[in-house]
Amino acid sequence: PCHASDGEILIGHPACLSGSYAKAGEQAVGGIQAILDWVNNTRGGIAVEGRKASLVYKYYDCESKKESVTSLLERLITSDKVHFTFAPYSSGLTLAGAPIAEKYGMIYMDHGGASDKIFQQGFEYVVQTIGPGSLYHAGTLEMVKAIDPSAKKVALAYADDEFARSVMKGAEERAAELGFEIVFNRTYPAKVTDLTPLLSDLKASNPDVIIGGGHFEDGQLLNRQLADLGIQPKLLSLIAAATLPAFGEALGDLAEGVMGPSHWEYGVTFSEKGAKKLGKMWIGPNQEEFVALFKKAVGKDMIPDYHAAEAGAAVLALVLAVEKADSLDPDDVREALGDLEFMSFYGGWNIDETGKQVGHSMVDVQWQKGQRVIVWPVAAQTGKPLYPKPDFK
Amino acid sequence: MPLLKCEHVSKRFGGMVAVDDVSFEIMSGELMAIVGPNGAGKTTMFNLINGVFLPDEGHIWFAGVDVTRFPSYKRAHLGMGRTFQIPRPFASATVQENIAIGAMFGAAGGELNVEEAMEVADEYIDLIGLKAHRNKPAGGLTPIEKKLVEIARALAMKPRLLLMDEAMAGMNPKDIDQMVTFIRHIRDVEGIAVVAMVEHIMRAVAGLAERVMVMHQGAKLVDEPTREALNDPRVIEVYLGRQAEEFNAKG
Amino acid sequence: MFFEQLSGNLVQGLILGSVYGMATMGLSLIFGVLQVVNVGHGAFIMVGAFTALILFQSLGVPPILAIPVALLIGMCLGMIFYYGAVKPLVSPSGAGIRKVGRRQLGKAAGVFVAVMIAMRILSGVLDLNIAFSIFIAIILMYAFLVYVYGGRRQEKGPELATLLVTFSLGVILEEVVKQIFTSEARGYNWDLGKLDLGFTVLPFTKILASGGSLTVAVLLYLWFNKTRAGMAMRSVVEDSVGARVCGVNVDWQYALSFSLGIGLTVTSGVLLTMFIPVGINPYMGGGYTLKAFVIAVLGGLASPYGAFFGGVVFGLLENGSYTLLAALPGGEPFALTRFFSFVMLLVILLIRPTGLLRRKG
Amino acid sequence: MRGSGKYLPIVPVLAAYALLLLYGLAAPGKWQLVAQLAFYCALGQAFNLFMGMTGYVDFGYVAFLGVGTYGMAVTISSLSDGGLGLGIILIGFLAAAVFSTILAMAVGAVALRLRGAYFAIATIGVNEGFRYLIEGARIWNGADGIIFSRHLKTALGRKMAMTVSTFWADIFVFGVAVLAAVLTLYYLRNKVGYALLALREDEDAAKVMGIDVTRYKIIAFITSAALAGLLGASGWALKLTYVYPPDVFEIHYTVEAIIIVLLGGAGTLMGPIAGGLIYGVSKYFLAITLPGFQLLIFAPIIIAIIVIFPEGLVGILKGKVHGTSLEKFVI
Amino acid sequence: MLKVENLQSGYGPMQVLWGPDIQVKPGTVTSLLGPNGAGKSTLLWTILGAVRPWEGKIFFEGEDVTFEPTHKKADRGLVMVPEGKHLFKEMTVYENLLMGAYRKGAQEEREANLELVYSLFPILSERRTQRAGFLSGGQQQMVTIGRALMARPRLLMMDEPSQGLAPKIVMEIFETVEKLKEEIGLTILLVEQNASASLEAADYVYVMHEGVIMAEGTPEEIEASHEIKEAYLGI
Ligand SMILES: Nc1ncnc2c1ncn2[C@@H]1O[C@H](COP(=O)(O)OP(=O)(O)OP(=O)(O)O)[C@@H](O)[C@H]1O
Ligand SMILES: Nc1ncnc2c1ncn2[C@@H]1O[C@H](COP(=O)(O)OP(=O)(O)OP(=O)(O)O)[C@@H](O)[C@H]1O
Ligand SMILES: [Mg+2]
Ligand SMILES: [Mg+2]
Repeated sequence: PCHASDGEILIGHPACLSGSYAKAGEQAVGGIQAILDWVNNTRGGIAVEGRKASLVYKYYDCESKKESVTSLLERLITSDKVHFTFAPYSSGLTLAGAPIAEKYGMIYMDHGGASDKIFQQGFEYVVQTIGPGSLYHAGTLEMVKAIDPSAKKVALAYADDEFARSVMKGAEERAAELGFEIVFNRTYPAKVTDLTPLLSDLKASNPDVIIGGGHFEDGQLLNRQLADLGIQPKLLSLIAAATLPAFGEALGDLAEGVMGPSHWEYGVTFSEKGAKKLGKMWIGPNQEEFVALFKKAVGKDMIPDYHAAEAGAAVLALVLAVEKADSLDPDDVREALGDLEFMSFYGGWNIDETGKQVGHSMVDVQWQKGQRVIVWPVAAQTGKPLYPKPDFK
Repeated sequence: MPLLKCEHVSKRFGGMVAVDDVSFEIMSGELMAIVGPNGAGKTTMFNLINGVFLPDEGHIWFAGVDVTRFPSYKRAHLGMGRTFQIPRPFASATVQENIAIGAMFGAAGGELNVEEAMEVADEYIDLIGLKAHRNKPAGGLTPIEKKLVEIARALAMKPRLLLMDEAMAGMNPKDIDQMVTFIRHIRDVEGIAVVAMVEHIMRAVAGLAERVMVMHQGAKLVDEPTREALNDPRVIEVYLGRQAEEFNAKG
Repeated sequence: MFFEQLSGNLVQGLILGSVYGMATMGLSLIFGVLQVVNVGHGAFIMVGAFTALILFQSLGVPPILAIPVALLIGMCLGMIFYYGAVKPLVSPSGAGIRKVGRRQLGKAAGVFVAVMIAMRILSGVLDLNIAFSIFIAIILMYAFLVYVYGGRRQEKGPELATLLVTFSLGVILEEVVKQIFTSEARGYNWDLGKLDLGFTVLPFTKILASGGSLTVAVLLYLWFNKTRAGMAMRSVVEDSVGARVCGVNVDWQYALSFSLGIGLTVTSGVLLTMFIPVGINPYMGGGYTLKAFVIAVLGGLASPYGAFFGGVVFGLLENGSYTLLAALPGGEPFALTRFFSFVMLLVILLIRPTGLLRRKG
Repeated sequence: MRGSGKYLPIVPVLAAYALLLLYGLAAPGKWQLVAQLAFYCALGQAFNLFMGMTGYVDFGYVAFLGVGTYGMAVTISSLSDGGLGLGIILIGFLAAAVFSTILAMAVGAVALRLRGAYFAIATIGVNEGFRYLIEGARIWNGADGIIFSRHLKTALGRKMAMTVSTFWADIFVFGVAVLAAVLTLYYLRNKVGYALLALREDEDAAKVMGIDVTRYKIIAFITSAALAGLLGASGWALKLTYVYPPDVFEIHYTVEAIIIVLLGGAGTLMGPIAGGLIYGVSKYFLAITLPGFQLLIFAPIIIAIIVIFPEGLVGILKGKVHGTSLEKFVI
Repeated sequence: MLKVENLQSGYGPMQVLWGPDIQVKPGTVTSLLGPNGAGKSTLLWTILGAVRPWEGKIFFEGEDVTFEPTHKKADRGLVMVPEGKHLFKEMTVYENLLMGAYRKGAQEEREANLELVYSLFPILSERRTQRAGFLSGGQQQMVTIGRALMARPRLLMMDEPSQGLAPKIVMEIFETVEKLKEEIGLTILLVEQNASASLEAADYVYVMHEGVIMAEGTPEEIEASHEIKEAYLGI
């Protein structure tokens, strides 16, 4: 599959539309479709091998299951003859498809597998857009140190899985560097429904800062039960939960002041101008446009979250790489991706030689009066941090 | 040496003593019946002999081995076969397979492979006259046919002691007589089985048993040759009642 | 400190356990009467959770008042599912499909095609997507088969087959709810204040949830043991032939207990959200199904109030053991509490192979 | 049933697998589909060996696949520098079989004393408990799992590692399926099969017939578990080159196994193949034509099939060929 | 009281009843005899509605009840003592008896009936709080009969009530049957293997074989016919 013969470039995706990752999967599909719309209709396609080609998106539902990933991926590659493939959501499923992509020498865009370990396996065609887990809390802790040098005690309470562990390991190292003291460091099983015993234990350590979470459901639960038990930290930061719009809806007042690191957020002000200032290449719709395209794509009044943004940004990376390589040959495109550095609504994009994302930095988001406000880094701020966080009622 | 020997066997359920210090013996080749009023502990005694329950006190010897704590499959290997009060053939297996299972795993077991066991089964099918049903699932048979299959299955185990719990309940007198003849025939001709049975049908008891043990309230009341036992006033009092006259009148 | 935490966790475990127990009673009831293991149990809990959520968020109905609504919804669902899918497999008097030949299947396929065409025409008006029309057409085709050719099959279907049916019913509920509400995790916020015990804090909603569970358990116990209708249902459990000759309408008792079991399960979904009012999503039931299975076995499987008891034991074990396991060096105490409670399950089953409350038969 | 004819039913089984394999080799780009179907068939076949023959449902069955996966993963990730070449895979399979057998013996000793639903649910406890033990005690990296694609490449070279993951692993899955079928038939035709038949029908009566029921249950249980271990080692470990505990101790796979076996017909030899193919093909087809809606369509279809054909498809077939010359091929 | 015309039924594809006609007059004991597998139990189950009639008619007290469901018939006072016990094993003896009075119309006289049952089977009174499953076979049979009496039946159908009972009790059961007939005017349809006892108790006898009625008459007539006794009754 090397030529855009009939002017179409096919992107194949074994998406997760049902099963445990359905939510993230739906977002990713919407994000990809939104950017496709932009590339084909606003940008006018992709210039490759002397002609304009448009993007076509082909996706199946892998049900969030590893067996289906391999067969659907192979079908996309061999029967549908797609030119590029996207990985399903999560590190595990990304890994499940990797051997097939490698076998066929197919570019495999990882937009939802944050594990650093994927890139230690010697895969040649896996390219990451989501940032590695270890960097999530760097900013958060810097923020605390900057605002409140007296806050010392940090508690970590998080889901026992590969992703949350790598995030928390990063946080732990960062905390040590910045002179914090880790007073509590415990995990809970991934699909937990009651955290009370863990939180009673945490309460005893009387922390200033609580960092935790892992997924959306347990993040909600953690917040809720901290409130139930009357634990009042000065800062509460939850990964993969607090940044999503539904978080505030679900928790109402209890979300006030809760923070979370995010790859992207509705409200981040990356712009073409900003990119120019930094001397970076810019591509893609601006944020408002992206949100509008996303809503059109999913046919619902739904705000895109970072799952959508990541997947969309991965499409943009492909567009630039194809044009740069002026070829659809996976090896050429892979090389071009390796050299690529750009900015988009999603922020910076740049990978290292293993394919791992290193050019993207995160923002910290905080719920303030029912709105999500970007409070850190200062450069991206849309509002001042609320610190210490107001007590739970 | 007796084939089966029970010594001071007792079994309690909660506070109630179902079998109370019972001792008795069965000799090889003997036809013996256990009778007694309802709730006297006969079935419980049976289950103790057979290993479905373990006794709280006392000892049981079978074929010279102390089997008191043996699980029932080990007793079967020593040559103990039984039928159930309500027949329990393996419903989805054919008649032939049912009987072959007995041959495969019973006292004869260990030596027979599947093919040989099937052949043995065919012999017993002829014996009980169920040839027409050989390849039918046992679940589809009439109750009486099920009973026959169950007896054949127990016999195919080549038991030295055959235990039958109310095998003739629900049969009409003609069938009972046939069954009595059949079992006597097995004992005499095949020479394998000693039968101990629990029965309430006097026609069967009188026709088959040489000796009768009568139980009452868990304990042994009488253990004598059939005629004497059934004429014992205590037995008439607690068990036979008015039917004793009828029975004695007949023979 | 240690004891303060331990007692805090035990109190929390007790409260949680009572809700767990409530969430298991429906499972036990259905198993006890119909010998059906409801593998889709969690999906019904999910329906209850959504009932509470929707009533509270869009109508402002406090969850405690959602209980009768949930019971009603659950019983209706139970009736529909019983007559539609479960009865053909379990009912001794047989309402299964007598015998499916080519002709019947042909006609059913005709119904399918007709419905598809109708939906195609209607889809412009109703704004249904294609998948949903196929779904409805399949259901109608199936209903056609069951009701038109539903006959007098006497032999019982293999009991295992009901596993597939209940599993699929759960999947259908999950998928339908997903289509309507998306797979977003939701929550609501019903605040009644808290009770501070010193060593732990209990929101009144939790206490209310636990009290509600206890009330339901007691009512169920009384109903089963003291009323004529409850005795009738028990008699069906014991011996359906015997019940029949006593004049009990056995088929109806089956339907009723299935529907009551589902009703209780949906209701428990409401109580669970009072306990944990977040994370409400179409797939939330899976974890509860596993727990309910274990609790049901602890309590003796066929006994609904045994299930309640089992739930309390399980809650105490799960929460109480944390404090002990956290005192051990290394390891992750929370995951180990799960390990510990499952080990306890096995130990209990070794000592009492038929659960805590069930006598050996 | 006498003589040489008694193993005839293996013929259609082997033919079915051979056809499936040939299709995969011949049709371009269908290999992974065929591999997925083979996985479902093998899963059903191995599960059926215990469930179909004893009537006991092991809800925790997936735990054996899980430890098998770990057996392979641990072997490869710790011995990759040993210069063992392809031998490492052999050792991996051995480890998988040993791990799953040991777990089966431990579980069997406890759970096989229980009956009916108590057994089924106790085994769920085993699966969940084992998973949380691995996570909680941080055994084999705990929840971090093992990602060993790199190790496989070190041990076998990049090219070979890729071929193993995308081709040989699937061939091994076929091997497990065939092995399971052969063992099933062998058991069915020998004393084990009759003992299991008896205990499935009436455990107490079986005991009285002289059948050491525990022993025969354990035999079937361990065989079935060891096959599951091998299946995990090939279909999951070698193929996907990573293992996360929540992924391999996921109870959903047990449910899938039950669906496959029942769709095909429990206790039959061909059933798991029929069930696996129907299950796999319908899911694949629906995932492609109606992505996101496939379960909504699939679930009512399952209900319809099971209500209309409660004995499963091969169960129906058995009834149809009864009394014809084909009878001796179908069980 | 009960009239059955040309009744046909069976299980699945297998037909068992091939059109027997029988009649039961009020206040009598009607006995149904026949070899094993003749279809006697099937006839009772079909009358009760637990086995679906294929053809024919069933009239109870003049009304056509052919397709009425079992519980409706029970409400009319059509009560059965089934073969094979079928009592509620986990319930106490007392609860079992209470269940007997479940049908409409039996509730009011519950206490009186209980007295009657306890006087017939004193052992049940002793064991009233015991679980029925732990009783001996014969004691369970007593519970089953007692339970049926608790329903205050208009027509009592007894399927082999003496099975598994000690000879002394068998006699008592037959005495009870006669007593019930005489004292409370109960109508009874009796199926028994114990032909001689059954003939003694009956007012009228049907002999059934392979699903059809081969002979009928008063006990004396049947007693007198050697062919019938030889061929169908085995005495
Ligand atoms: N599992 C049990 N638990 C409690 N009590 C029991 C149990 N089995 C039997 N019993 C009691 O033990 C006594 C003896 O019962 P058993 O069944 O041995 O009597 P039986 O002599 O066989 O009577 P029948 O002739 O009526 O069958 C009875 O009173 C019965 O209630
Ligand atoms: N539930 C059932 N399913 C299928 N066949 C049955 C069922 N019950 C009875 N049969 C069959 O129906 C026929 C008549 O049986 P039925 O029990 O009515 O005879 P019966 O005259 O009562 O015999 P018995 O004296 O042994 O009680 C028999 O061939 C029997 O195998
Ligand atoms: Mg007895
Ligand atoms: Mg009968």
